[in-house]
Amino acid sequence: MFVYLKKLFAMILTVLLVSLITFVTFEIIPGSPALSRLGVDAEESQYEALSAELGLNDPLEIRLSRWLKGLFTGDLGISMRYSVPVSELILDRLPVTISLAVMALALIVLIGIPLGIVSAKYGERLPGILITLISQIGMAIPSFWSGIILIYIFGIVLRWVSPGGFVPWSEDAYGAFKSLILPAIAIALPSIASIIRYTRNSIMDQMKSDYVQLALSKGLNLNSVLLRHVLKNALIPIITVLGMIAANILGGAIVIEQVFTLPGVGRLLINAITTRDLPLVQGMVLYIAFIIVVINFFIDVIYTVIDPRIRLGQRV
Amino acid sequence: MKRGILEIHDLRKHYRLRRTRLLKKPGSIKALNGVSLSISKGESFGLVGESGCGKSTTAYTIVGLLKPTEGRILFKGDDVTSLKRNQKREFRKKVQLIFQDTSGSLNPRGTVEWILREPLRAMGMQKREIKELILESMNLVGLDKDLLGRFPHELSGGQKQRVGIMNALILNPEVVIADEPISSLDVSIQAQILNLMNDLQERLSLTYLFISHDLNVVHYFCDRIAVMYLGEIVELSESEELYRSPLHPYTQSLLSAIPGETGHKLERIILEGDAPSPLNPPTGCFFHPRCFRRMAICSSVKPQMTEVTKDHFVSCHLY
Amino acid sequence: MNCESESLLEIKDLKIAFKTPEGIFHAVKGISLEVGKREIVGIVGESGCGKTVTALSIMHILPDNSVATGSIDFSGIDLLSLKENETRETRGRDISMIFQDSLSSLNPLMKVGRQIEENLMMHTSLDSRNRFLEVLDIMHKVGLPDPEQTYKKYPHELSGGMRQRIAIAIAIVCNPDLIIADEPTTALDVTVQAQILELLRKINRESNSSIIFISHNLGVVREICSIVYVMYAGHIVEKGPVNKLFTDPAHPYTMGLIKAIPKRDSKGKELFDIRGRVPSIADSIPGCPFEPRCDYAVERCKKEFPGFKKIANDHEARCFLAGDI
Amino acid sequence: MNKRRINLWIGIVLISILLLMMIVSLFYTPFPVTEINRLERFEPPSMRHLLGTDNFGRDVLSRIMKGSQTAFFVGLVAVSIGSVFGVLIGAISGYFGGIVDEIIMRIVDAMMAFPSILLALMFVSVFGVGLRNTIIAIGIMSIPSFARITRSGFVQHKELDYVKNAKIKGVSNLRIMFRHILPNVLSPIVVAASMGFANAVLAEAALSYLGLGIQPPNPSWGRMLSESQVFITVSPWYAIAPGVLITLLVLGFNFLGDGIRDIRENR
Repeated sequence: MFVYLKKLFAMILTVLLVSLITFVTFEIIPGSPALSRLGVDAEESQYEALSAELGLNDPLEIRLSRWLKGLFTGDLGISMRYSVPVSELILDRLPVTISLAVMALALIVLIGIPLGIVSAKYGERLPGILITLISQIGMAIPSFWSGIILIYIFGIVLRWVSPGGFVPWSEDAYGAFKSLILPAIAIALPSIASIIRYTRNSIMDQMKSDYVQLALSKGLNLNSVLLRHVLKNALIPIITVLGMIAANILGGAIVIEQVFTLPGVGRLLINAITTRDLPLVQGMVLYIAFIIVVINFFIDVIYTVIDPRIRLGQRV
Repeated sequence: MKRGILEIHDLRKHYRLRRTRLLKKPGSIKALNGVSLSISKGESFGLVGESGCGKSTTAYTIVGLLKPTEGRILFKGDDVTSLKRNQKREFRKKVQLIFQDTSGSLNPRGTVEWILREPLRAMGMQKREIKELILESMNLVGLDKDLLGRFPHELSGGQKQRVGIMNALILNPEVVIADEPISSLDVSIQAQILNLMNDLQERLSLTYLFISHDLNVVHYFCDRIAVMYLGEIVELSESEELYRSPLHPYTQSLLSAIPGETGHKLERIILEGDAPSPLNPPTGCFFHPRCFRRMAICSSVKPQMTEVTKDHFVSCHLY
Repeated sequence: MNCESESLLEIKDLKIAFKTPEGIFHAVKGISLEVGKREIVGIVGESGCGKTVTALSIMHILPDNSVATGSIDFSGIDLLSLKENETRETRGRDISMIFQDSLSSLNPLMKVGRQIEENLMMHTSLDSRNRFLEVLDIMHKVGLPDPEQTYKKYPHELSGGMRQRIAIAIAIVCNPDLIIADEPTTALDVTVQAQILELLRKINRESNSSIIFISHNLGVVREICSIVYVMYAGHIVEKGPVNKLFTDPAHPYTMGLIKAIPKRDSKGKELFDIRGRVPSIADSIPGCPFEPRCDYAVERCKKEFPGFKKIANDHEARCFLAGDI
Repeated sequence: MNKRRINLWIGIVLISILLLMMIVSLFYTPFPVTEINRLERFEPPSMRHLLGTDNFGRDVLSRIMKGSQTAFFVGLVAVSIGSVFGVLIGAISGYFGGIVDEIIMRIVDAMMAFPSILLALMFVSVFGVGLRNTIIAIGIMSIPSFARITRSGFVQHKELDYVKNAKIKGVSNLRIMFRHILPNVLSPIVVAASMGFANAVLAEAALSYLGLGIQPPNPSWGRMLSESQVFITVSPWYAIAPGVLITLLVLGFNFLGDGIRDIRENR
């Protein structure tokens, strides 16, 4: 139990660290948020008033402690552009991004891992090499380009879906699915490709180990050796890769929401950056960091549960 | 004990483990539990024991790769654990180590010549001198100078160990610690290396601390032998004497377990179980759970080292 | 020992080659050997001489890039001519294998009891309850303390000796006719090695299984085997009863191996050593493979590799001078 | 040709072709890159314009060629930044261990867990857009992976006997780190550099696509894609060339990385 507490502590530490880094970087930006909100034509007195209201004139340590306090109470400040609390804006956009991420993850796991197993089974023979080659290409295609191509083919030429926009799940579940499936595919493609390669390499590595020989010498055939012995051993390193995949998916979502004009967190972020709505950027960076840290914490926990060799407390 | 060229006194090495429970004190691995020995100039001193008994830890601690938790290491009477920087360098030259794993101790990306040059350069030698010295020592260990440009993976096992030996000897040390120098070699090559080491000892008047798990080899090679069990020395004697009349039950079982020997009169003793973990060693005598002659006292009182016959020490309640 | 014992396994002119991008390598170059019922036969040789590959070929689990020719006759069936799936029934039931490194040869993520049970699942129709009992029984037999507790352990939680006992339990649980033990004690300490050797002797005595015992250590082989084959560079160079081989070796290589081991009386003398190095699989030697290292070699040895020369009824060696040195 | 070298050769061939195009573009492009020609807007590929023209009637081939300069430049500089700092940090962290290692690795882990594009976006949102900041952002975001690979090599190798051997011979720590260990752990770093180049090209394209990378009038493949998307109904072929080029360059460096790994592992 102590181990999990320690990991939890490390997780909180990471979030705090990220928070501090974002706070400090936004501290050193030239130009005041008050100024960017009012525009350069504003009166000196207006500027002073707003600065005071936003607490910009307070000393650094007070602003820092206020920031940290806000962090624990979930109060991330107010967006300059929308004049709405940041957390409200984010929560509003979150369902789109989360649906997108979950669909992409499902595609990655359901397509990537089985294909990886098949490709490992055929090893150096034609199907194996073919899958490897395709996955190599899949990793090289930028997701926003495949997004554009998908829009062109399915939206413009075939007219199966109407590109852009999002219908909430509660209104029209099928419509929501239709509006999300193409972007999910675009996000998933590179990750599918990389998980195929990881699975294949991991399995082929395991196939070289001695326990495979022992299993064969018991009279098991290759398929049951693969399923009963190799697969579980091979999946352990892949679990750690899932953390990376999670980051890839969120990164992919930021770009792809732009391509498909989906009203998600990614689009909000890009808008916030281009309009220099810094409290919003700050808040979203933290939010994404938090999500990813939590995912990694769970991956860590799964890891220790699955592998009996990892004695609690040991870092792998 | 008389003054030796290398002495160690009550050497201890404990490793602290990571804390795994909030309220429980983290345990520690007791790799060495007070090892004392004295090696005289010119002798071959053997250290025997099974895996994990602390033989290698002893070697690494002497050459300074590990810091002892407690204890003193004396080289010619000077404590080397508290040496200053430049004195340490002098000491380094004088006490060298031959590694067990022939391929692991040679840098895979260095040619034989580069590998041999590194220690000399670290000692601040000139290029010319270095070249001469290398050629000279290649000759000494019976290697062709054509091999200088080769990489370790292009050498055979025996050649690699010769390079390893030369690498240790090139600084002209007085004491050479050999950590299982032949156990990773093929049988037909082992004899070559043993002969070479014997030959070099005579020519360069070396003192050896020879570490091995093989009692036969140690008996053949060494003048005196110390037997280790779980971080302690349990018996210490002149080599012939130990072989003829082993006192400690552990030594007796070790001797009897040597496969294929028909010469000795000992009945085969099969011990129970494995060596216990140094994480939580047994109480009393560490050997008692496996001992075939254990008595009531053994589980509670730790035996002391006693001299049973002249120069034959044993730590056992039987004597 | 029964000298007239029937033969259980007969290998004739076995050759094994590996295809690699660097070319074709011949690991085993035409060996013949015989294992009688209830016999313990030793194969001795240094690293790379082809002993392990021979074992794998009997098990029919050689890597994909290898080709084995010749014949391996096991109770009247030629194993080499069978397809992979046809040998599966034999594997684990009639012939089983013990590997050198028990830490890497056991599946790290499976409870050791399950790994023993798996062999029963493959080859018997026992239900799970009976399988469990059988596993406990066999664990008890190989000297594992507290079988019910040990059943639930993972390999990394056991000591080297215990793991090797598990490996032995896996090998004997289906009561095979032949057990191939590939360096089963090399990774173990001397005192534990003695325990394992004792256990193997007991198994041989009680369950009538024949054992092929592969080792580089002559002493160990002397402990346990009755007939010994000495391998060098992919060939068998000498074959004979263990005691004759030790007291009166006929091949210069065997002689050298025996003389090179320090013994009780060798103290203070220079050890005999075999000069040169062990040939690698890539070397090709036209004549006798041992000729470059042999003290007795004559001109003829450079060109010609002699066949077996009989020294006694059951003792032969591949050397022109066998019996005369 | 050796079967094991096939990846390497595919990589070398792809990169060479693109490199050649880049070098040619330094001296010659079919049309001036910024020449606007209202009469020739959205032309499909023809003998005059091999890859057609864009919304300003500019020659797509010429712009693609010029864009390759950006891609190579960004990749090279970003990978240099990432590898130099990453290797240095990883070497210190792995070799000395202890509390320094703990702190460095905490930060590296935190950075690794982030979508790298987010890090880059954060950077440009703070320091502004443009070529220089794009390169620095991409360089910084690739530091953690170099640091981690280097560290794991050092952690593994510092326990090996050859390092112990060097220590007891009195070789200095600095020399052990960079002359003894580094050459032995270099191959995964070289592989990572090749893959890092590919990632840098992808990241630059993504940033420029979002309008937060390379700014006009500098041509960038990512930017061309975002322009083409606007006019995709009018001129779908415009979207093909920049995408294919990005893919080929990334593919080339991925193959190169795999090829290097194949050779080093089978030694």
